[in-house]
Amino acid sequence: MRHSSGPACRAWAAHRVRPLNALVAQFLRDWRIALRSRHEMTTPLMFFAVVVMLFPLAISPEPEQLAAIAPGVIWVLALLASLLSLEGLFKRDFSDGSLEQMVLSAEPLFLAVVGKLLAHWCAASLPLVIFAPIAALALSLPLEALSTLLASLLLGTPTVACLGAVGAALTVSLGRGGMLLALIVMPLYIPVLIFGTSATSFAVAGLSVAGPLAWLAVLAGLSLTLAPFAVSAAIRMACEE
Amino acid sequence: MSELSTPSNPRVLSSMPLCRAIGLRCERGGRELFSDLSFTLDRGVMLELRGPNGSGKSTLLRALAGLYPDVDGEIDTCDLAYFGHRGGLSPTLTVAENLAWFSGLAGTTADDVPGLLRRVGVPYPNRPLSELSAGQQRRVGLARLMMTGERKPLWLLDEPLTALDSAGEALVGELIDEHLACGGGVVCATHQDLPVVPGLRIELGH
Amino acid sequence: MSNQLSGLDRVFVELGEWLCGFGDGACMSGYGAYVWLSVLVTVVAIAINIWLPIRARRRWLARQRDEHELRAAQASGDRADA
Amino acid sequence: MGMLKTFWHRLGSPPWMYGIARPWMWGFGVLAAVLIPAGLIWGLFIAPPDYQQSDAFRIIYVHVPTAILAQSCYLMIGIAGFVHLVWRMKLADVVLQEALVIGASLTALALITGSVWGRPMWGTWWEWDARTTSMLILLFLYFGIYALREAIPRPDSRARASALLAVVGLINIPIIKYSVEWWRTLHQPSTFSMVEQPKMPAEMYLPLLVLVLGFYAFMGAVLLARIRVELLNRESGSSWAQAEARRLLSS
Repeated sequence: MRHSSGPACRAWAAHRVRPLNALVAQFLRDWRIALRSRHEMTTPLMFFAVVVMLFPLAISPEPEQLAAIAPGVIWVLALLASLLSLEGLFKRDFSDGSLEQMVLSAEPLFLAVVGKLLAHWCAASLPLVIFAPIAALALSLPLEALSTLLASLLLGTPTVACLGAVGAALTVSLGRGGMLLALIVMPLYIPVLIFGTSATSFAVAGLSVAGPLAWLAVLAGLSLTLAPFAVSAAIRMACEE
Repeated sequence: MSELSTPSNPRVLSSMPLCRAIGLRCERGGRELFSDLSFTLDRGVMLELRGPNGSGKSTLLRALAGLYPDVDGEIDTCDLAYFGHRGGLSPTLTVAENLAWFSGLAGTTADDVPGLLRRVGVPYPNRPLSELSAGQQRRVGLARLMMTGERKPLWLLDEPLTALDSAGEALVGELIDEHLACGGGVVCATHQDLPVVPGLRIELGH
Repeated sequence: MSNQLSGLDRVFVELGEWLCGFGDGACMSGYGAYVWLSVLVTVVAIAINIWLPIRARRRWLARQRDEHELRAAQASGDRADA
Repeated sequence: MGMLKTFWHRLGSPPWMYGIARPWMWGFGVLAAVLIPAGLIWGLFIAPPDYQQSDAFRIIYVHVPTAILAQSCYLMIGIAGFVHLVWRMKLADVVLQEALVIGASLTALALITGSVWGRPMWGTWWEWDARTTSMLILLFLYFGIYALREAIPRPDSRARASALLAVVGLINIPIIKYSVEWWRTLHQPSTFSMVEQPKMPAEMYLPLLVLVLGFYAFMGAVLLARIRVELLNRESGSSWAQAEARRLLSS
């Protein structure tokens, strides 16, 4: 079937207001929803805290051993926590029809998707980054490495949010997409995990952290520009039921 | 709402048709819903889709909206607003926030929201949507249609009269009349009779 | 190779020696077991990959045959009723 | 240019594809039946032993072709996904679905032969070497697409969703490979790794080339065979499939 928006109504679209209106409107909407359903922001944090506590009990309380695994543990848990928050990213909008309205918006879907991703990042990843120092202290990560850990988390989580959003959009129309989402998205997280953990362990070892952080920035740039297109395509597919 | 074209100053509009469908054919679950369906919707005309449940009315509407690709044939439409069973409003937000979001998506400004809400009979901009009744939520959906009417000349309405009282049905009639007067077009799938006389009528599923 | 041989390694070592009994082509200076195992696994995988489409094709044909007979039976049934 | 366009257009019609695939399938099949045994015999018996690993290195004649095939299969899946997303060609979805199974089996095979080769060389069944790790990740990418296809009931949304995931996966593969290799050089670089293979002399390299070509031909033949059966399955209601059924049943 060929479906196209014909030139019929160019006369109507004369008065565009502010092109970024869609992005800001979508961001504000999702940010308000995230604030209102606060449990969706705190659950990933609780999960993060509880599981961080398990490691000293499981492996050993000695600071040296904990410090060695601290970057890896924090980063792996940040990825797992992001999976929890991704589950509900599109599920609610899909069920109450908002996703359809996004697809049918006069403004390009790309803008709304970027707005939604930014809101998801602020609601899901920022609390993690704010909570990470406490987890780092709990795992006796050397203090000089803390700033690098935060930098790597800040640079890495946009990529995690964007790639996760692609997986979430692909599995939104499936009832129980949880495990499938993890299987689809985890292999794509590997580069972020590698560069994130090595940036922090470089800092622990006192080496220069410019390399891995630069790579994280490259990945963030790539995913922020490319992923919204994939997410838009996936959302259109989900709505075509 | 000044930019919105109101009945008092319908602007001169090109005569291009709003929606053209050629040779539409759809099969669902092995059963043929409709075949070789063609029509052209010009400005100021309402197309009414009639037919029993499961005759493909909603499927045709979703196909026109581009939300259902499994339809053979050619569809050419302009920007459109889809008013389906699922209201597309999020319950945790207030009415005003929902409308602000829609105006952002449609790229228009929504300055006179209280006036709009009074018009559709739900004058509580700051009340969360979850506290409103189903009929009131449908009315907020109608407010959404009115607000984006300027950018989206074609309205696709899927049984707009459900959950609406008699005053609501009259409201729907008024809105459709206004929209048609401003040079918009409406495709409406319905069971009850609409207070508006349809320019075109298609029977499905016989 | 590590001296304390685990169960699996002992199997490979003995297999290697047994293979060496068949001349150096099979012995591969002691590594015969590993080489021939991987070759065997590859050949089995190739065989499975070849066999799968053939089986799928046979199944499709069988289904067509059943449908064919069903239609023929119905046709003759209708003729009988008429 | 017209010829290419008609070829592209015809690719969309299953009966033409079903017909044209038959000679190519047999051609590739015969090619593989000649090249693979010849390459194996040449590699396993005639080629000189490696000075370092002696005869254990002969496993590369089986491991390297499957590893190369596994990756080029994913590349084909990514391209098929892209073609399906852009031109909505049903054939691309059939190619994607069938190449998925072949690719996953070849990746698993490469991992098995890789670990069997690791034992005599590194003394461990599994070594987190850059290539084995990225091969393992590739296997999970395959499983991801396979699981997504199994989870979506409707045929066309299943096709488009897995096509999109294939393209996204393909874009990420170079990044994943680079980051795994970077990660590998970060931790103690293994004394001997498959990557820095000393430049192989001709008589060792040629059988490998023959085997790689043989495996490509084998994959082509099996893929075309599977495509033909899948076309029959998907279009069994259509007239050409019924005609084919009658022809086969009568013979």
